[in-house]
Amino acid sequence: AVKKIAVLPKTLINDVFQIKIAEAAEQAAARLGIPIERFASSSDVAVQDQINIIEALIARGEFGGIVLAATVARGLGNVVRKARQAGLYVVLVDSRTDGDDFVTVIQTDNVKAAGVGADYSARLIGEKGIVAMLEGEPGGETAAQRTQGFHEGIGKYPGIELVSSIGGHWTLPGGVEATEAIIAGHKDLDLIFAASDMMGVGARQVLDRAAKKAQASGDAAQARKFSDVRIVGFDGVAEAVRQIWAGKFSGTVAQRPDIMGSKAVEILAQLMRGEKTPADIPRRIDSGMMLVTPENVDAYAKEIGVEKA
Amino acid sequence: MSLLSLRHISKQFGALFALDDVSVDFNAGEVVALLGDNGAGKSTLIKVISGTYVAESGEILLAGEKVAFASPRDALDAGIQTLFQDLALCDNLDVVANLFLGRELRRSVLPGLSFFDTARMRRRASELLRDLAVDLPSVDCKVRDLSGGQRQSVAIARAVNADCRIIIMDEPTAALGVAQTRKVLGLVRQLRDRGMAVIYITHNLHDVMDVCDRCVVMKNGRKIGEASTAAVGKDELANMIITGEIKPSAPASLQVRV
Amino acid sequence: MSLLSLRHISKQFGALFALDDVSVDFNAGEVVALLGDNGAGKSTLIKVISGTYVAESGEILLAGEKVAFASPRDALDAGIQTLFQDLALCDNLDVVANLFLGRELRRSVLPGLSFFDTARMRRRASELLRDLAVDLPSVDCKVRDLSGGQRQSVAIARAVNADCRIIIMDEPTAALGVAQTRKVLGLVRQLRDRGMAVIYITHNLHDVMDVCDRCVVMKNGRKIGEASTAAVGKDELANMIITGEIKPSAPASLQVRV
Amino acid sequence: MSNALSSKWAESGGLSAPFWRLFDRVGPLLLLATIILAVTAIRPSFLTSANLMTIGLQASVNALLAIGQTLVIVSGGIELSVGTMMSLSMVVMAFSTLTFGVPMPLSMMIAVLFGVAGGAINGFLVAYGRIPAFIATLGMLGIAQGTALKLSGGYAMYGFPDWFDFIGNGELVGIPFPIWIVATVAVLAHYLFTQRPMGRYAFAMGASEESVRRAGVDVRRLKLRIYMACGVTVGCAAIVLASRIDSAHPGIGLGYELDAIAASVIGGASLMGGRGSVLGAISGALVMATIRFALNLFGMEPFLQQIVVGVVLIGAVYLDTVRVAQEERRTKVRARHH
Amino acid sequence: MSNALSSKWAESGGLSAPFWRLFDRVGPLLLLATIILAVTAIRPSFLTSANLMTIGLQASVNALLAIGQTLVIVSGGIELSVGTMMSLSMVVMAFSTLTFGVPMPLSMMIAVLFGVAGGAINGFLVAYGRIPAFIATLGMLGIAQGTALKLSGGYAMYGFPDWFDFIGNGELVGIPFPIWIVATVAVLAHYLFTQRPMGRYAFAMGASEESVRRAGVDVRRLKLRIYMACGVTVGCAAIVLASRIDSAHPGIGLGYELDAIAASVIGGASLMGGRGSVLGAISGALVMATIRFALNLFGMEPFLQQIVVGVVLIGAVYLDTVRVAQEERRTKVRARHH
Ligand SMILES: Nc1ncnc2c1ncn2[C@@H]1O[C@H](COP(=O)(O)OP(=O)(O)OP(=O)(O)O)[C@@H](O)[C@H]1O
Ligand SMILES: Nc1ncnc2c1ncn2[C@@H]1O[C@H](COP(=O)(O)OP(=O)(O)OP(=O)(O)O)[C@@H](O)[C@H]1O
Ligand SMILES: [Mg+2]
Ligand SMILES: [Mg+2]
Repeated sequence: AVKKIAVLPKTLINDVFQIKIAEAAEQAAARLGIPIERFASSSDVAVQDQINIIEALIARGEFGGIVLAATVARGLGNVVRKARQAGLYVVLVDSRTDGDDFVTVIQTDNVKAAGVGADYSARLIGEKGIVAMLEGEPGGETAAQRTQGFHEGIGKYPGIELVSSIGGHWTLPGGVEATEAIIAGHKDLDLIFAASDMMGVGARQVLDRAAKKAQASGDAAQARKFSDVRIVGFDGVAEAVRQIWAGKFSGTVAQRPDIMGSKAVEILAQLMRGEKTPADIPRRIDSGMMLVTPENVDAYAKEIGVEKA
Repeated sequence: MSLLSLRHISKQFGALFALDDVSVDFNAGEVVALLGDNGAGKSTLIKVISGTYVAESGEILLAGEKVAFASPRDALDAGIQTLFQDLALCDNLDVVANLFLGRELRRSVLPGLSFFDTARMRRRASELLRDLAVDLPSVDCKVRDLSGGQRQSVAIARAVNADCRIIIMDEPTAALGVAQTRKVLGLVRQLRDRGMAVIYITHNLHDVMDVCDRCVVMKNGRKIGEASTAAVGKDELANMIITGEIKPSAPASLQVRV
Repeated sequence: MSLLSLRHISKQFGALFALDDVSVDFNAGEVVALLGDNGAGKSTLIKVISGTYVAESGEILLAGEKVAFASPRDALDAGIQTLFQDLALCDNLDVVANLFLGRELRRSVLPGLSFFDTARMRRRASELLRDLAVDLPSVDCKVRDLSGGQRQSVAIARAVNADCRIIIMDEPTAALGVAQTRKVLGLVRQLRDRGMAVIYITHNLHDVMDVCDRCVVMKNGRKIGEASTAAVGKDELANMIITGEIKPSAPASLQVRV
Repeated sequence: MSNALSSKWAESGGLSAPFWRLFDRVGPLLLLATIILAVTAIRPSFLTSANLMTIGLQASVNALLAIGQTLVIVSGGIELSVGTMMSLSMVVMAFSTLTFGVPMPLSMMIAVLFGVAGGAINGFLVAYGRIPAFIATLGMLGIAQGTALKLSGGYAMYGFPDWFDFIGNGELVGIPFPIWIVATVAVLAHYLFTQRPMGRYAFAMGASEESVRRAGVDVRRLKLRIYMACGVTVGCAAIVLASRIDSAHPGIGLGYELDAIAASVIGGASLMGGRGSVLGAISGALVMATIRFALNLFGMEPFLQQIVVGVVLIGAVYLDTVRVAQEERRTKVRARHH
Repeated sequence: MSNALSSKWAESGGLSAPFWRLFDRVGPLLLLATIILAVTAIRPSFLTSANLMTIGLQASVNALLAIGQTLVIVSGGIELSVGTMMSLSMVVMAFSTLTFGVPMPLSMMIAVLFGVAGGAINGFLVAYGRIPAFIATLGMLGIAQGTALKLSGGYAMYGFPDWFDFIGNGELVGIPFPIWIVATVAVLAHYLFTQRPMGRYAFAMGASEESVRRAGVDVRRLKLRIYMACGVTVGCAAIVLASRIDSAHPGIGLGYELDAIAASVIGGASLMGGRGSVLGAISGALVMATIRFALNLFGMEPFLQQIVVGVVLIGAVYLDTVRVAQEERRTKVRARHH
C-alpha cells in the first residue's frame, strides 16, 4: 500500500496561519494522490503533544513522511531521530528544531521578517512618530521572535517612540482589549504593529469605533487622528488581504503558509517514491517572506487564492 | 386498619443486616416509641419509611394501600413528615430559611413576579420557636452559629410546621434542655390528640413512660418485642433493650415478635 | 488550690455575649456538672478551656499558673482532653483512625522507616469500645456508616483514650442507649477516682444526681449559681435552669454567683 | 422570662443583621474600589469615565459567564465548559445566519438555546449520570471545542448584519450596551439567587445536598436546571462577544472558564459550595478587568504583566480576607473562605 | 450477649473489609484495563508491549504531577500552579547549569528545591494567609509563568550534558526510565498517603478541618507541608520533561494543571476533599494517555479527537460510577462521587 503522510502543525486553535499550512498540505497531497492525515497539539507551546503524536505515528507503521511545524527550536530532535530510524521522512515547516535527522526546513526567519515589518512601519510614518506593538501569546517562541525582531528593528529609528508593547493572545478579541487600553493612554498614536493579522483586525475595529465616537462628540481632530493610525499585520492570511483592499491595513508581513504546506508534501512525495534521496534536498528552503502592501496586494491575493468580494 | 403498616422490611448494608424482616403497625392518634440499643436499626427503619432509603424487600402499606417511596418527596406527599437524627439542616442558611426549606411562603407582586414572603415566614418562625421555648439570638442568624440544642429545636420546628398525618421524630430531645424537652413532650401529646400517628425514637425511658402509648423494641435489625406502655415498667423495658430477651417473669402484655 | 480556674471569662459573637464574666473552679478528683438551658453558653465555655476559641477577656489558671491556649494543641499539651458536642470525628476515616487521630501508634521497621501499628490500634479500639458496650459492625468501617449513638461512642472512646488530668465531656450520653449510658457514667466515676477533674455537660438531671459532685448553672452566658449536688434536689436544679432564679426557699447550699 | 429575652435578642439581632448582610454583599465592591483607587494613585489620569466604561465593556463577557458560574459553584458544582460552549454558540449563531440565512434575531435565540442545551447535557451528566462535575464539564469542554472547530474548519466567520454591531459596541445614554445587558442579566440572576426557590435550594445544596433532598426537593432536577440557567449566561456572552468582535471564532472561548471561576471566587464564592453572589461575581470580573486594563495602560511588558496580575490577585483577595476577618471579630458575619 | 455479637460482626467485617478496600483501590485500574481492552478490540495490533511502554512514557510527567495534585485535593485544596511551576523549575535548572555552570546533578536538585519553594509559597498563602487555594495558586500560576518567561526571554534553553538524556529517554531492563521514576515516587507517595500521619491528616482534613484541629494537629503547618510535598513532584516532573525534550521551555507547563486535576479525579479523588489515592492518580494519568495515544493511532482528525476525548472521558468515568454503585449495593464500599 502507498504510505501516508502526516501533517502536524503547531496548533489548529486560534491560529489561521497554522490551519493554512495543514490545508495547503492536504491539497497538495490530494493532487499527488497520497493519503494524508492531519494532527494537532492542544496549543502552540505543547511540545509534549507533538512528541506523543509522532510516537503514535511511528507505532502505526503506515506513514512514510511527516510535515512538522515544530513548536520548539529544540526538544523534538530525539523523536525526529526515532521517526527517521523507523523510516519516516520529516520535513520541518515554519520553525525548525534541533538534531539533523530531518530532511529540510522550509521557513522564513521570524526575527528578520519582523525586522522588515519594522522598517516598513518606520517608512510609513516618515521615521518619526509614536507606535505600539501587539505581541503574541507569551510562551511560544514565535511570539518571542517577532517581538524581538520588531523591537530591534524599530529601535534603530531615533525619531520613533515605541510607547506600548503588550500582549493580545494572537486573537481578535485579544487585539481589541489590548488596543482599547493602548488608546486610552495614547491618543496620538501613529501606527500599530500587530504580530498576527487577527490582532490587527481587532485593533482596526477599536480605532474605527473610537474615531466614530470622537466624531460624535465633536472632536473631529481626534477622530481624524484615530482614523489615520496605520496598521501593519503579520502572517498574510486572507483576512489581511481584505483589510488592505479596504484600506484598513497598510500592509502585512506574509510568510506563505501555503507554500510551506505544499512544498513539504511535494518533497516528501519525491522521497517516498524514491525519486530523490534526502541528500538531493537542500537543508534549508526559504519559503519566501513577502511584504504585502497596497501596491502588490492584488498579485499576492491571486497567489493565495483570495478573491475580492 | 392501621394507618401505616410495614411488612417484612429488610435492608442490608454490605454484609450487615441493618433491618431484618421487620413488621410493625402504626395507628392514627397513637404515639409509638421505637426503642433499642445503639445500632439496633431504628434510624434505618424510619429512613425507609421516609423515602430516604429504599428497602431491599418488604412492603409499606398506607391506610391499607401498598405504596413505594422512591424519594423523600414521595413520603412527604403521602403525609409523612420526618425529623431526622442527622443531616436535617443547611448550615449556611438562616433559621427562617431552614424552617421553610422546601415549602417557602411566597407573595405575588405582579402576575409572574413573586418574592419570598420573608416577613410572614419570620413571624411564623418566631411563633414556632417560642412554642418550643427556644432562646435564639435571632431568627436571622445562620444555623451554623447555633448551639447544639438550638439546632435541634429548629429541626423540630421544621418537622411540626407542616400538614401531615404521620410524624416521625428521631431522638428529638437528645440535645434539648429541661424546659425544651417538656415542651416537645407536650407537643407530641398535642399531635396525637389531633389524630396524628407519631413515631418517637428515644433512649430516654422516662419520656417513653410519659408520652408513648406503645413501645416497639428492636435489636440487631430485628423487632424483638412490642408492648403497650401502660403494661410494662421502665426496668422491664430497659432489660429487654439491653439483653434482647424477655425475662421469664415478663407479663403477657410484652409480646414476643410475631 | 484548684486544678483549673477560670476568671472573668467573656466571649462575644457579634452583638451576642456568649460568655459574660464567667468565673469557675474545677478540682482534681471531682466531677462538675455544667448545666443550663440551650444556648446558655456551656459549649462555648468548654471551647475556651480546650483552646478552640480564644476568650476576649479573662484568664485561665492551671494549678495556679496563668496559661493561654491559642489552639487545641496547647490545651491538649496541658493535659486537657475534650469530647466536643460537634465536629469531633472525620467521616471518611475508619473507627480506628478516628480513635487515634493525632496520636497514632507506630511501629518502626528500620531506622527512619515506620508504619502505623494498625494491629495494636485495632486491638486497643476493640477494647475501648467493648468497655463502652458499643456494638459496631467492625472497627474498620467508616465513621460515616455508623448510627448516631455509635458515632458518639467512638468520640467518647477517643476522649478517654488519652493521658490527661482534666477531661471535658459535652453531652456525652445524649445519643446513647440505656446500657451505653450506664457504662459512660461508670467510666466517669472511674476517671474521678483516678484523680482526674471531670467537667460534665448534660441536660439529664438524673445523670447529674448520679455522678456529679458539684453543679454549675449557666444562663445567657452568665454563671447564675453553683451548688454541691448532695445539697440540692433535681426539681430545685430544674427550676433554676429554667427560670434562672433561685427559689426563695432555696437552701443556703445553692450559692448565688459571686 | 426566657421568651422575653428571646424576643429582645431577636429584635436587636433583627435590626443589625440586614445591615451586616448588605455589608457582606458589598464586600467585593469595596475590593474593587480599593483597586481602582490604587491604580489612580499610581496614575491619576486613569480615573476617567471613559476608562471606567472601557473596563466595564471589557469585563462584560466574563461578568456574564461568572454569574452563571457562580450559580453552579454555589450549588457545589463547577462548570469548565462555559468558555468553549460560548465558542460553539457563537459559531452556531454565525452558521445559522450566514449559511442558512436565518434572520439574525432568531439566530441569536438559537445561540442562547445552544448554551442552554450544553448546560442541559452537563446537568444531565452530573445529576442523573452521577459523574463528578469536573469530569463531565471537562469532557464537554473538549466536545464543544471540537464541534465548534469542526463546524467552522477552524476559521473565523464574518458577515453579521450592521445593526448587530450595536449590541457589543453601541451606547445607551452614554453607557456601553453590553453593560446594560450585564445589568439586566444581573438583576434577573439576583432575583433567581435570592427570591426563587431554585436559588435558595442551590445555596442549601452547597451546604448539604442530603438535607435538601430530605426536605422533599428533587435535587437531580434542581442540578439540571442550575446548569441550564448557567447555559443562558453562556449564550448571552456568546452574543455579546460575537458582536463586540463582529465575527465568530471557534477557538476563542478556551480560557474563559478559568477567568469566570476566578471572578466568582474573588467575588466571595467558595468552591466547596454554599457561598457566592451575583454582585460578587460582577465585582470579581471587574477586579480582573481593572487589573489587566491598568497594566496594559501602563504599557507593562507581557511577561511582567503575568507576574503582576498574579501578585495583585493574591494581594487583593488577601486584603479582603483580612477585612472580613476583622469585621467578623466585631460582627456576626462569618469567615468567607475555606 | 452484646459483646459476643460485637466481636462476631467485627470478625466477619474485619475479614471482608480489606478485600473490598483493595477493590476500591484497584477500581481505577479496572477502568484503565477496560479502556485498553476496548482499544484492542477496535485495533488488535494496539496491544504490544512497545505501545504500552510508549503510553507509560507519555503519561509519566502527568502522573508525577497528578500524584502531588492528589495529595492537595485529598486535603480539600487545589493546586493550579503545578504546570507553570514546572516550567519555572525547568528554566531555573537550565539557567543554573548553562549560565552559571552549576553541575547538572546539583542543578537538578535546585529544580526540585524550586518546586518545593513554589509549593511553600502556595501553602503559606493558603494556610497562613487564609487565601482560597484556587486564588492563591491561580496567582502563582501567573507569577511562575511570568518569571519563567522573563528569565528566559521567552526562548527555549538547551545544552544539557549528554548523560542527562538518559533520565527522560533511557531504558532500564527494557522499561523507559521515566516509568521507574514514577514508580519510585509512587511508592514513596503511597507510603506518605497511607503510613505517615501527614497523609492520614490530609484525608481527615478533607472531611473536616476543624475535627483535625481539635485533635491537636497544627493544620496550618500541615497545609504548608502538603503543598511543599506537591512541589517535590513538580520538581521531578520538570526534570523528566526537560530531559525528554532535551531543553527547557518557559511556556510549556501551562495546561498541565488541568490534566493533573483530571487524572486525579478520574482516579477517584473528590474535589470536595477526603478521597483519592496514588494508584488512582497514576491510573488516571494512564487513562488519559491511553485515550490520546489510541486516537492518534487511529489517525482521527484533530477536531474530532477533541470531541472523542471528551466523550470517552465522560463515558469512562460514567462506567466507573455505575460499577462503584453496583458494588456499593452488594458491599460496604460507599459512593465515591459527589
Ligand atoms: N449508610 C450506612 N452504611 C453502612 N452501614 C450503616 C449505614 N447506616 C447505618 N448503618 C449500620 O446499620 C446499623 C443500624 O444503624 P441505625 O442508624 O439504624 O441505628 P439506630 O438504631 O438508629 O442507632 P442509634 O440509637 O445509635 O441512633 C448500625 O450498625 C450502623 O452501623
Ligand atoms: N460560632 C458562633 N457564632 C455565633 N454565635 C454563636 C456561635 N457559637 C455559639 N453561638 C451562640 O452562643 C450562644 C451559646 O452557645 P453554646 O453552644 O455555648 O450553648 P450551649 O449552652 O452549649 O447550648 P446547648 O445546650 O444547646 O448545646 C448561643 O446563643 C449560640 O447561638
Ligand atoms: Mg439513630
Ligand atoms: Mg452545647
